Amino acid sequence: MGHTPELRVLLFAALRERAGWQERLLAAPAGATPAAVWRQLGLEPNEPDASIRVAINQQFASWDSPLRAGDELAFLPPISGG
Amino acid sequence: MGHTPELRVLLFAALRERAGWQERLLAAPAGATPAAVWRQLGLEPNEPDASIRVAINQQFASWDSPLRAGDELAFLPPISGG
Amino acid sequence: MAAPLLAIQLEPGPFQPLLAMEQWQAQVQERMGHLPAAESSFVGRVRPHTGAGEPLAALELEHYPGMTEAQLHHLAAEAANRRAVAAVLVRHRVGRVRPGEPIVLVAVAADRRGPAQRCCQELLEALKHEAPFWKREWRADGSGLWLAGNTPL
Amino acid sequence: MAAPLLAIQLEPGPFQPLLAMEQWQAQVQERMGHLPAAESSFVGRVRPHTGAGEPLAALELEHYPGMTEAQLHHLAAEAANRRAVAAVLVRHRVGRVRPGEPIVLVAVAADRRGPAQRCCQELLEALKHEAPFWKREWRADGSGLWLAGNTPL
Repeated sequence: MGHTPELRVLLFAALRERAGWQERLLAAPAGATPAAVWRQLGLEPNEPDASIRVAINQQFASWDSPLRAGDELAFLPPISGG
Repeated sequence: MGHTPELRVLLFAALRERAGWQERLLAAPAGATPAAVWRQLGLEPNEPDASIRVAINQQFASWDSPLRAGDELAFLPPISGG
Repeated sequence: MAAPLLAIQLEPGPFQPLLAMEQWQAQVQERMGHLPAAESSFVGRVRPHTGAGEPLAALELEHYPGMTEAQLHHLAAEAANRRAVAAVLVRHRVGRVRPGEPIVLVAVAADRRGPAQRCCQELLEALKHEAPFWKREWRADGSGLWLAGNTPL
Repeated sequence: MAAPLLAIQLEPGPFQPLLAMEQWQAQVQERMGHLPAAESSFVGRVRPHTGAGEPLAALELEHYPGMTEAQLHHLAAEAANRRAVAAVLVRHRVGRVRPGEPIVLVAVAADRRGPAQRCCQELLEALKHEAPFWKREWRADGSGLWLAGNTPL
């Protein structure tokens, strides 16, 4: 058993507005992944669609990357830059 | 039999320097074409290679276009613009 | 070959692309002692209407402070190295942008026109899809709509 | 759609591409009431060395007065209509051009980035091969060499 990761979770744009918050500090169970945190936070849709991306410590990451204490986890709605 | 065309012939860049002249007024035989004028003027090489282009009245034309009195005929060495 | 000069900047307010290019050219000139033979650039501006064809009051550009800048650097370095170019300029607006105002500027200097043009295009596409920016269209009635993608090529 | 605005000019002496673009943007703004969403541009400058790698003193650009201007207009109109763009700018040097100085500027404004970029590239290639210009490389020893083609892409 690992120790409980303390995470900073960020939402942006449409995701932020749908959820009604921008940033949360969170204790996640050992072995937590972005997918698990998404469900833990009750974010919608329940199964996030492929257009939503994940960043860990400001780098793109996958939904099943292992999270560590102190990580900054961000959920990113579809990008529209330029 | 057509009448004798009076032509203005122009050479540019390397062609001009090789021939030693830039512009000539010329009476060409009836039915003259740029190819015939090239030979008539003794321009070199005797059979102009494909990289040399012809313009009649400042429009690209073919080597066998019929020439008319008053035409401006130009022989253009390989283009290098831009 | 020296590492390419990367000049990347977010713009919180209106900016002038030609002025930005002038400053960048001065930087390139100072760094290299001359300006490379080929320079390709692109400016994107806000359209006067929404994707649905209604009049647009403004476009809001949200970003992820820290990650957006880092990702722009990463994308610019990647595009520059893939094409062996000498210098890259990127300016990108954030915040509220009005119709007609520039959103994005990409410029690339290289020794040949092919790499300059291709790098400029590739970097533009990359930042449209891989740099964390989000656009919201604001209409005159005060309603806003987050966009879920980019204008097609 | 209105006919595209074509701004074509030969430059007998050194010119500033950014200033030319500024003037052209003002023309486009006046004609259309706004600037299109996409603007793609290219500047070509004289390299400091000859094709053979020797130091270059200057590049001489000869043209065919009358035909060159007409052909630039023709090529610009053709490229603009093929891609449905709003405005095209071409400036091209003639005469003696020194290393580092701009030779050619092409800029294209359109409603979408794809047509703007493609038109800019196609027009640049077209004028390199279809507009009557001839380049002569002058070396420091006073010898000159007419070029028989273009730098590869």
